[in-house]
Amino acid sequence: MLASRDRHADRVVPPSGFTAQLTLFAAAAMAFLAVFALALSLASGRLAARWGDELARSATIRITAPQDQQSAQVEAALRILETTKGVRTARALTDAEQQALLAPWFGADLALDTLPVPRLIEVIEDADGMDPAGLRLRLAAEVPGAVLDDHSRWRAPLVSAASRLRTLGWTSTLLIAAVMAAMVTLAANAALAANAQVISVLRLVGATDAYIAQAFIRRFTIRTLIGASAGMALGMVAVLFMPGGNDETATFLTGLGFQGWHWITPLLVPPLAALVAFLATRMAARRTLETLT
Amino acid sequence: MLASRDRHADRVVPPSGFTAQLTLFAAAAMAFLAVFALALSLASGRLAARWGDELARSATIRITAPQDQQSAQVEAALRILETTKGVRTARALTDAEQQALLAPWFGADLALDTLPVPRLIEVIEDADGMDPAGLRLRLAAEVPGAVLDDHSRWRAPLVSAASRLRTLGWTSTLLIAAVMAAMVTLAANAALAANAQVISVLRLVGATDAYIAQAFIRRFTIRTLIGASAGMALGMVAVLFMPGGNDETATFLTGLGFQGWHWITPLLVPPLAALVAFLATRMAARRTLETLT
Amino acid sequence: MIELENVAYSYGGGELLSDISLKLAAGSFHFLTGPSGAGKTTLMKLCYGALSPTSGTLRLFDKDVHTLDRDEIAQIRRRVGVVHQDCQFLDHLPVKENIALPLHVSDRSNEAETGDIDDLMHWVGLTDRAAALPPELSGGERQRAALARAVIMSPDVVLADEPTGNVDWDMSQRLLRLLIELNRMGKTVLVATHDLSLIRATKSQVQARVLRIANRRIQLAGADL
Amino acid sequence: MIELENVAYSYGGGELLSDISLKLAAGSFHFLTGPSGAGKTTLMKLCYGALSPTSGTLRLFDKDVHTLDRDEIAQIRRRVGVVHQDCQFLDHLPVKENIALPLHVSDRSNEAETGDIDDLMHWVGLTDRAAALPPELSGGERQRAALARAVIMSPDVVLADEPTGNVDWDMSQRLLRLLIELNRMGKTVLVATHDLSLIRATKSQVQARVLRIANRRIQLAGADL
Ligand SMILES: Nc1ncnc2c1ncn2[C@@H]1O[C@H](COP(=O)(O)OP(=O)(O)OP(=O)(O)O)[C@@H](O)[C@H]1O
Ligand SMILES: Nc1ncnc2c1ncn2[C@@H]1O[C@H](COP(=O)(O)OP(=O)(O)OP(=O)(O)O)[C@@H](O)[C@H]1O
Ligand SMILES: [Mg+2]
Ligand SMILES: [Mg+2]
Repeated sequence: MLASRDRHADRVVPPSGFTAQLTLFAAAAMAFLAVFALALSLASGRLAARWGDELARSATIRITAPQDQQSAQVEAALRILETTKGVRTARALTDAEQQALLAPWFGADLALDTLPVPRLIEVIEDADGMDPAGLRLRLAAEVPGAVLDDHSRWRAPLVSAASRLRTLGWTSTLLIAAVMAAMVTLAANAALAANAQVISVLRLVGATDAYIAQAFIRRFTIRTLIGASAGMALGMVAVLFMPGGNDETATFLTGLGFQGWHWITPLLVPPLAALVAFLATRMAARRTLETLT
Repeated sequence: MLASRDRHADRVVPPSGFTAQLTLFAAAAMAFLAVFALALSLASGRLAARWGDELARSATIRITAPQDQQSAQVEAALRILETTKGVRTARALTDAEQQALLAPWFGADLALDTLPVPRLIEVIEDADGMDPAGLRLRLAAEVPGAVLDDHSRWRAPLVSAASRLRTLGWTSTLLIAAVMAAMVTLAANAALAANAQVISVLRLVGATDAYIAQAFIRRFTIRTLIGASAGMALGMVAVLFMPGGNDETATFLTGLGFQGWHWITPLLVPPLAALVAFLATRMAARRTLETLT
Repeated sequence: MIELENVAYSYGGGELLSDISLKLAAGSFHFLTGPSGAGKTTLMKLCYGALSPTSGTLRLFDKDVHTLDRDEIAQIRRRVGVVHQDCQFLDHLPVKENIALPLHVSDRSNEAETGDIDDLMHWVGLTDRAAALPPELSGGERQRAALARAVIMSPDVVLADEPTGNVDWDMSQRLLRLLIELNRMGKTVLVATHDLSLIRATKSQVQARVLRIANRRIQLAGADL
Repeated sequence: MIELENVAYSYGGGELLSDISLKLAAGSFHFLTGPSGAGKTTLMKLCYGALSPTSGTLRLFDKDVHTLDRDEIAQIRRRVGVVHQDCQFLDHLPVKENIALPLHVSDRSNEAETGDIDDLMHWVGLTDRAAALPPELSGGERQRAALARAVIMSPDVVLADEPTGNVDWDMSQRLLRLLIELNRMGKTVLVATHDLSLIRATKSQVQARVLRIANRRIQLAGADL
């Protein structure tokens, strides 16, 4: 009984037409763009988080000392670091690592011991961070050849750039979501306006507002859901086949890509679009109905 | 006479309604997004060009030699470079420049002459590029301590990443342009469908196809032009006030910004949108009219 | 059923109808005439709650229209069958489904499967056109479909606005017979028409009263017909 | 003016009109009757080029309709004034502009400023409603507006499909008088109607011939009226 009534309620709305296509297409296109913007936001968010975190949480200590005192000073510095609050790990770079760092200037075939190259200690801070000024004082007292570089020179611009990037990503996502909402709302309104005769005929033969609104709401919500799902699927395929989606540098440079649970976020786009369509159609239907007696 | 006829031809199309708002809004939103995508493409295009060019066109020669032979070998290398085809300029880095390069590892207070630091020669190639293999042979013969680093290690991934970035930018621009075209076309079609009665009344009282089509085409072209102009203006303002629009690193990281004549490109968006609207409406009007007698 | 007490109506300019007092009792048969633009359609719209009087009291099924909410008006529409002067349909559904529409929207879809609807379509001569879409109907066929749609629910009141404006004499007799039949079953009928010969022909078959709108008021036209 | 030779028409099913031969000469006055659904509107649509015959030859102003392109049909519409059975307007323009619409679309806007249109509106009794929008008109007012729109260009042929279906007797006499006046000025007139008393009343004033569609053919109804 109820099913047959619902089936008929669906039939009272004309099956198609340009406004229907418009709703489908607008939902699909906007979902597609939203997936891209989401990918951008999340990728840049990851990047921003990594830069912000890693840069803020790592420091380098450079120990310049006569060859014979070097290892002693390195050990002294490491001991100090072990007892420093806010340091998670600290370790001296191996010869190979230092060689790799210096290769651009001295060539790969450099023999480190022929040079008075300073030793480098990599310090990783924990979540609370350490107090660089205090550490500097302790190092100056006990390890005269040590210089602490807490990367603040590099950090400031990169952290601000990274957070700008994240802001940009979310701004575009919100922007596209807003455009989608507006487009779906307008398409629903246009479709209702195109169906003004249907609505007035139904009202005149004794249909209640709820029946009429329901018929349109269901139609548009489903249409938006279908459109947005198609757009989302296409968008995810496009992101997946984005060149360099795996390597993190490439991902950063091409700006896109999902990782881990982020793959779930685009799945939220169709239900949200459908919700917008539901609310928009309900409002539009109510408004249209109120002009009729 | 003609003006009065045109004024009347405009009046035969109902002044507004949701499909009109939809056309305006779709044009505006898509123009706004198009400006952003354009900014992204152009900025990444610039970046790609710079990386591709500069990296491909610069090389470094590292001369490791006993302290007393160094300047002689540098001069020899420079002489060779002067006669090498494809080299635009070549110069030895000054002490200050080398110190700056090494500062992260050795600290800013390094005295270069206490270290057997190699001398670096910066080579800038001209548009044709040079032959690295040939140069290596000549250097090996005359300057035994010279090692040519043509940056190919760095160049390959960066150049490919940069060109990927450019591709992404243009792909999104094209994508948004296509969405705009489709949206404007559908909105025009929806509006024509909503005005089916107007069209048939006009046809029945003896209006020619050209008259009817004209009335709609003008309306929709103007509407799209207005919408797209508004969207473009908003987009340009948004890009202008984008944080860090000046500094090139920040511009790269936030991905956006116009420079120089690129500021003109967004101005092309509204005319192109209007052209799409013109063609779409004309096609839609013709098709609608053909169903009437 | 329908009671107007000193009702006036105005579309915004001057008053179109003034001081109308009228009672459509259960089982009565009324004709409504008057020159074009006198307000016949307006009066009908008042009677099915599409307009509310600008002053006076209008009671539909013993309820004041001003106190009715939208759902109550929808309920009243199910008890009042209306043939509109410009009959409109759902253009994408075939004629038969359009005629059954009042049943569907008021949860009585199962009745649409019974034979009643076929009988009715046969009576109004639309059996052949059952599967056509409304835009493919002729003017008279539309009016007949509208009449069929109005009576499919066997409503308590039938309001018909120029139901025979586009049909020939024989068909209009046939349609009137349907209304007379319903009236004999106890339904209240109000027919707006300017076709005086139709009124005359009907008066011989049923106790019909003729109302006339003139000078914004309603009068009982009597022997002068 | 309009010549049909063995014309047949079918909407896709069986033939609706068969073997119709008819000549509407300049200055003639014809009525067209027949039961509802017989094909009166269809025949009228053939006469203004909205439909093309499925077989036979139809000549409008001495040109075969099959050879006409769309712009030539538009030109013919300017010489043929049509009152449609379901009259439609531009709902966003006031009645007066709707009546002047044929002048505007055929580049004769300047005539819209002369007094002719006011005279015409006065004749059909719409002077008071000149500024109203079409959806605010009563059924009869719409028909009168449609008639005014059909004759505003003083066309060579006037085709009127049930022009009096919704107006009272006095007004229908008045409208017919307008058509008779035009006929006396040499215009060809074809009126589809099912109102036999209207035909009778007119026959006394003008040399009118009555055509009747029955069994898919057209007959000249004679003395039997
Ligand atoms: N929505 C409206 N707004 C303003 N005026 C209106 C509206 N609807 C009708 N009118 C005017 O009110 C008057 C009465 O209209 P109504 O439709 O009731 O007449 P009627 O008696 O049914 O005439 P007819 O026999 O021609 O159908 C007319 O002059 C009409 O123009
Ligand atoms: N577009 C169409 N497609 C299919 N059938 C149609 C179409 N238009 C009309 N018909 C059918 O053709 C027949 C004749 O229609 P037409 O409108 O010519 O009748 P009519 O003589 O004008 O009748 P009325 O007096 O009721 O207006 C009708 O049965 C109608 O249903
Ligand atoms: Mg009326
Ligand atoms: Mg007809």
